[in-house]
Amino acid sequence: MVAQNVAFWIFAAFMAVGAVRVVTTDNIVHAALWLVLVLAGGAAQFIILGQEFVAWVQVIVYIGAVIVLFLFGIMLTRAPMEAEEKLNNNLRWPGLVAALLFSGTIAWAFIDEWGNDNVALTKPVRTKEVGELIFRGYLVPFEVVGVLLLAALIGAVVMARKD
Amino acid sequence: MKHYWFLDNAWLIPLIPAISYFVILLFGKRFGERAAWIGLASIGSAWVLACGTVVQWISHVNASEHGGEPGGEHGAVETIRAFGRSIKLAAEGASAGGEGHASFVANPIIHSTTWFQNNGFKLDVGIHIDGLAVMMLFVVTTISLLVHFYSTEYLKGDRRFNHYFAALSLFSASMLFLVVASNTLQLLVGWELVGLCSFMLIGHWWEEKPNSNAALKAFLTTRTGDIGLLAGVIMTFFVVQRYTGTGSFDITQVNQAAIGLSLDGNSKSLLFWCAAALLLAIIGKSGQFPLHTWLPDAMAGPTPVSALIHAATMVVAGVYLGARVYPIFHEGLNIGDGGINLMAAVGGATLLVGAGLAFVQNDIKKVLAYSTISQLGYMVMGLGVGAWSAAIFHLFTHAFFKANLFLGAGSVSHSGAHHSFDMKNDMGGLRKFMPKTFATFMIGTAALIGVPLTAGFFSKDEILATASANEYTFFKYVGLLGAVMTAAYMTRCVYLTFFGEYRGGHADHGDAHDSHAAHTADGDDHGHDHGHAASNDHGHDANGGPHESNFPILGPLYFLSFMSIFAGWIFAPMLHHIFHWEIFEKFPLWVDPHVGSRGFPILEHPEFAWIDPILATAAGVVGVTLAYLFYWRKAYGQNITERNGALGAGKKLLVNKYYLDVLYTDVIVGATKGPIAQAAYWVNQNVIDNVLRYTGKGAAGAAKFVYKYIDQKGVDGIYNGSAAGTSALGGLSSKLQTGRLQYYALLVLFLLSAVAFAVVITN
Amino acid sequence: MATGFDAWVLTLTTFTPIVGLALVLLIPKVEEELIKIVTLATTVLTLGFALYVLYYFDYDHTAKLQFEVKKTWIEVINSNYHIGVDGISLPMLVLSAFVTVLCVIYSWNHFPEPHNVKAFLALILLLEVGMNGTFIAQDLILFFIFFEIVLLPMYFMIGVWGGPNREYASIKFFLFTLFGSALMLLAFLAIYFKTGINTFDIPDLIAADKSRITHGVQLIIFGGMFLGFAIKVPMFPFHTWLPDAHTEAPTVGSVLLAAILLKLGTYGFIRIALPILPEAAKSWAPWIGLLAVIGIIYGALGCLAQTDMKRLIAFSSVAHMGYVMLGISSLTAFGINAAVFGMVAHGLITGMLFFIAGSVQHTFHTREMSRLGGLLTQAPKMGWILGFCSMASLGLPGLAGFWGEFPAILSVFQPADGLNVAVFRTYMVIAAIGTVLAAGYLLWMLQKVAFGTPKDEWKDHHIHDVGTAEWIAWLPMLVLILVLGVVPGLMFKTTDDAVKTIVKAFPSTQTAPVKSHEPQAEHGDDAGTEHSEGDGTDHAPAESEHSGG
Amino acid sequence: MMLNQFLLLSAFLFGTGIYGVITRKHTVLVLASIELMLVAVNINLVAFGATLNNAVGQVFALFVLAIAAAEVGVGLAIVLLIYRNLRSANPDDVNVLKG
Repeated sequence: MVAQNVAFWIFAAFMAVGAVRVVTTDNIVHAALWLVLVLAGGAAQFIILGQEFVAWVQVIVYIGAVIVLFLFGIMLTRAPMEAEEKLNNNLRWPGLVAALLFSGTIAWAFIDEWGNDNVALTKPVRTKEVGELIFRGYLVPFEVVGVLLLAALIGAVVMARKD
Repeated sequence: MKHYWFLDNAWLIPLIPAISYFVILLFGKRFGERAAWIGLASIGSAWVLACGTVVQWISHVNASEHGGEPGGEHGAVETIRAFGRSIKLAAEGASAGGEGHASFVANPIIHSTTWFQNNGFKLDVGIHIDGLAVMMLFVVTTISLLVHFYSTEYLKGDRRFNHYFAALSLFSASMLFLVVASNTLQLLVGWELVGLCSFMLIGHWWEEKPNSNAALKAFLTTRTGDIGLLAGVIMTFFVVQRYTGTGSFDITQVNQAAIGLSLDGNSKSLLFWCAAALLLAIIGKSGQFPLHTWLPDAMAGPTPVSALIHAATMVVAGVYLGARVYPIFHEGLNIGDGGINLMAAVGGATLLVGAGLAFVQNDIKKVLAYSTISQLGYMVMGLGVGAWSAAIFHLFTHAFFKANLFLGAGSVSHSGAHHSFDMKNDMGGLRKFMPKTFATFMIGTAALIGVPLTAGFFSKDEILATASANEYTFFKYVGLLGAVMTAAYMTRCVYLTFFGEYRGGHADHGDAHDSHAAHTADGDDHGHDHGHAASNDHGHDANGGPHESNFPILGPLYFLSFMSIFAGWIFAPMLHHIFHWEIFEKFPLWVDPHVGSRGFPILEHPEFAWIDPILATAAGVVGVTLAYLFYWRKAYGQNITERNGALGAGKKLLVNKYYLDVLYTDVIVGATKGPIAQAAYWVNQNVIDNVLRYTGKGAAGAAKFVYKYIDQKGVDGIYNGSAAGTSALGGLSSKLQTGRLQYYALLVLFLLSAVAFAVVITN
Repeated sequence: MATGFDAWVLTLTTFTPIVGLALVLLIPKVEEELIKIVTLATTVLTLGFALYVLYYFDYDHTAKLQFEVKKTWIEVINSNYHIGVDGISLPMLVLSAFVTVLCVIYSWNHFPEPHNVKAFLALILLLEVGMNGTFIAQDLILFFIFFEIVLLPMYFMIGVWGGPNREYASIKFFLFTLFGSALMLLAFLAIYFKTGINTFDIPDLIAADKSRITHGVQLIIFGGMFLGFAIKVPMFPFHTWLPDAHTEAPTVGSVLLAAILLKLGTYGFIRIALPILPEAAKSWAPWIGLLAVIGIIYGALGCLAQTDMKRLIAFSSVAHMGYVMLGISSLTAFGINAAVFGMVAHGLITGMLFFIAGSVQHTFHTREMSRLGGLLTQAPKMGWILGFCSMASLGLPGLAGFWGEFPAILSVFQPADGLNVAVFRTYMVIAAIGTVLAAGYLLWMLQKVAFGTPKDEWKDHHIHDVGTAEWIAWLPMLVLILVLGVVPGLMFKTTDDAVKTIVKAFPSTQTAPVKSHEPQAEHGDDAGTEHSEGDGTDHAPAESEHSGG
Repeated sequence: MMLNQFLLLSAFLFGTGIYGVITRKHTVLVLASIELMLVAVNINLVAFGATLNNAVGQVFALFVLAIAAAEVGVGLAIVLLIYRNLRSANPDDVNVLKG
């Protein structure tokens, strides 16, 4: 378990730094790339938790697709590729207060409620189990999500179309 | 018990005009002027039914009296002797009265059906028919019938002829509903509805601002009194609840509970407050001082309406209420104790204030309006001094002679004065042009000032006699003083209207016709077409100079004149003293409640004494004489005797009789007519009215202030301010509504955090 | 539990508009007639279901939940799809379905700018889902969701179709209500966790033993609910969103806002706050009463200062809802019956007044009363209807408004045991004074708008009187105002038993005779509370026999 | 491993996301910040799933992923639309709601 702990803290540190950079850097492309780091860190944490399927989905969907979309978005909006001006507005301090208040509250709640719980993982969760669960227990939500994706797809096309 | 069809089915009486209201309202346009006949037919049928109830009630009373449903709960009566003299005991009444009217029970006819049920409490709607209700049914339907008939001529060609008759029907229905009410809440419903009709009819010609102002003033002033009614009716419910355990508005139960609680002796404060609240309602509705100011203004309505609503029926609703739940007042205000009490004081003050004001009016309808106020003061004072039967009797006679006077004034204005009511400028000498109207008006005046043997004489007399018998000596003199003043101002009024030179010829017809000036609404078809033709008609009439009115106007006047004299003879102790005919004593027998000792205070009728009629007559004579002397001497010098021989002779007689009083004439009458009345009027116009006006203005001002500074700046400011505070905290100068998405997100997240924080804390 | 069609009818009443909404969205925007017809058909169908409920409702057992359905919904938090109607929700449900139909009819040719028929009607349908749902929900989460669904369509209705100041008004409306609902949700969660039975089911929560919760916590939880509902009502210091929202909203929006949305707040009090936390309600009652009477006087003063007709009517809502809240604060069956009646009556009457204000604006393009006048000459029918509604609104007996007002005032003469009688009687007097002020501002408005002669600027205009669509939309409301005024028993009969079960927790002298037949009165906590402080003469021997238990 | 360490990490990420949503001046970056928050949620779900020793957490995380993808798609489309209409991707310029 020690190894896993060590790995966790390393990845966590990467993620924390990455996340902070995402919201503070003045270079918009860098921000997208820092986001990749955070997402990849997330995938790594999933692996540490033994949930491999979601980890790979994270890699494929997020890093593979979403980030590409982001980059497209950046380019299509002709965002400056280098830092020219501050990318943060004058709500920094209230934003910080809100963020701290919220995360502080939930952090306190977490410590208060699950302060002594351990992750009782005995063995990694296999993809087969996930598949069975989805197609047995959560079939309807799964279908609904499918429809949602389709709707989003069509919606995005309709909206972004130039006419 | 025998069944009496008319009494059992008295609910039909309000129902018929109600149906007529809807018929006229919905199909009025189709009928045109014939709508009036629907109203007339409905009120006619109601009148027939009312007469039926009168006949059957009398036979019911007779049957009870002779058929020996014997004397109430005498057994219980003896035991309550110890509780002091605020209750006149039935045993005493039965033995001392000797007349027998307290010694038998004539149960009221009560039928009711459940209206609705709320929390186990059942509210009934129904009829409570007793002598009082029957009397009122007769009065209301009679006057209403006459006024309907009169209006067909008087309002001919009016721009809203149908609406007028619809409103009259609704008024009759509501008033009759009020009269037959079997519980106080039902009474309240009728009470408010008559107020609505009064509003509609005062504001009948609402195109002119003064009319709608008057309508508003009337509604709002009576509504102020209705605060008391709301509170009082609610308290009647709890009076019953305290007595029996379950609350009820039922009038019989309320009366019993009031008497019962008073005997138990521990709920005086509730009874007092209930009586005080209801008294406020009476003050508002019946034009009592200090809320009387609306009544003169209400004369803005058509004259038949003034006669029906603001003289004969609606304004006496307050008196009726007082009579209906009399035990509340009797016990709450300790009326049986003599001396002074709130109700008598209010009545007495009104009596004098109203009479004083009548001196300085130049508008004939306003004289009559103040006179009405004064007479209503008599009635309330009568109730306040324990003269229940006399007050109700005065209500009865007053309805006839005051309606007579109002309709007479209407006739004068309609046919003699180009629709003006200004005595000083548009009238004078009219007795030559319209002798019939003059005769009826004189009879009404005679009844009002209490000329012996007229109706007003007997009723007023009875109040004064009972007042002194019940140890309310002070109020007896107040009443006498009122009689003097009444005689004086009516003399002045008659003089200005019917004697002297005709002063109307100069009036510009265009102005004088404004009340009938058909408003030509451009291009719409909503029933104004009658207006043109008819107003031409009237133009023709008016151009012919003053002339006598025609039958639809005179007919009611004849009938009312008849009643102004003879209505008083059914309660005339003086005549009874002389002739011993039963008819002269019938009114108390028919109308007094005969329900046993626990249902009503015992009503005592004083033994007849010659001193009372003599005093009252003297008061009238003094009043007439003083006014006569004053107006002659001041205004018209010596030659009046040449112009009118009869009055000249009368003058000589009076002068001779009161030779010694000549000295006082100028001083007292002059002072009363001049400074005192002027001062009273000044107070009325400048203080009381101003209190109302400035209260209104103050409320509006306060409202503006509250709205502008507290609502818009203060309360709203707090919200806007707190937002600004948040903004400042965040280094923001923008306002709450920045339109910035992220700002909203920030707000929502703050809120979310706060919620989450609170959830965590509470767990 | 209901079976067969009965089990479905409430669900249908609530969700039929969703189907209509889907259909409307599928129809191209240009087919306005078709959209209108589909919307109308949907709302009429919904009303049909509501009438089915009305017809087959068992009026002998109005306290019982009928057409009840309870299906598992969110198992994790033990929240169920639990719906049903009793005597209190039935009138509100029917009123809601009814008014929506009339609004659609009225809209037929009264579309406000920017005239997007499709979106407008879609929003009305969505609104109806929320409104109907709120009145049938018997589960706190379900209630909350429906309560919130209402928010959005109204926000857009004001924000898009509103008057010149619409953005400000709509944001204000949204933020106020959202703030209230946040606290309300918090209170719901607290209830969930604190009662210890971990359920959101309203009847279960009412029946639950709340002794685990300390009085202080109860007070706080009630306070949360109070804020949520009071903002919606709106009560005195929270009312400022209302005049703005009403003034800016399109006519139909105002009508729905006045007729139904405000009632969600008072309904919440009666359905949730009072029965679940009776102890706290008792402690709060004097304060609720105080705010209610302040609202009555304050709203009336606000009205007197107005020059804008619609704003005046909006302020009058503050005053009238004050009477409703006053009835509730008495915590007696009498008062709550009056409150439910007042809700329905106010919905009809003020709804009608807003309709008229809308038509006046439609005709004259202004609502400034100083520029209006002589409506009775130019459009006599509309003028008469305005007069009728003013009379109803000022509480003329024989019309519906009276039966909300009078019993409410009556009930505070003798509030539930344990409440300070002297304080409540003071409220009674103030409320009675409020009736005079009400007469004042309404008649003043009537005088300015309807009496007199038309102002010069309108002299030559041809003014349309009440049209067909307006007649169809208004007549049922006018008739109902009259019918409920003449036969108030129709409503009281329905609500009475249901209300009685609610006030069981507050022993009052009025319910005392009923209560003494029930076993729990023997060991109830009402011993010794019968002698209230303040007025020593208030309890005669006759009644303490009953209330002693 | 403590459950808490994952939870605290997610709390931190979520807070960072909040900060980003509020402060970023480019709409795409606002979306990126939302992604941060979603990742935080996913970590939570998966950590709880692992603690309870079943796959439910993972399944929910998958759903969240799918929805996130949809959200990004639609979100970016909106961004493009805004950009096309306003020639700016700064959310501050989208102020038609301004009161």
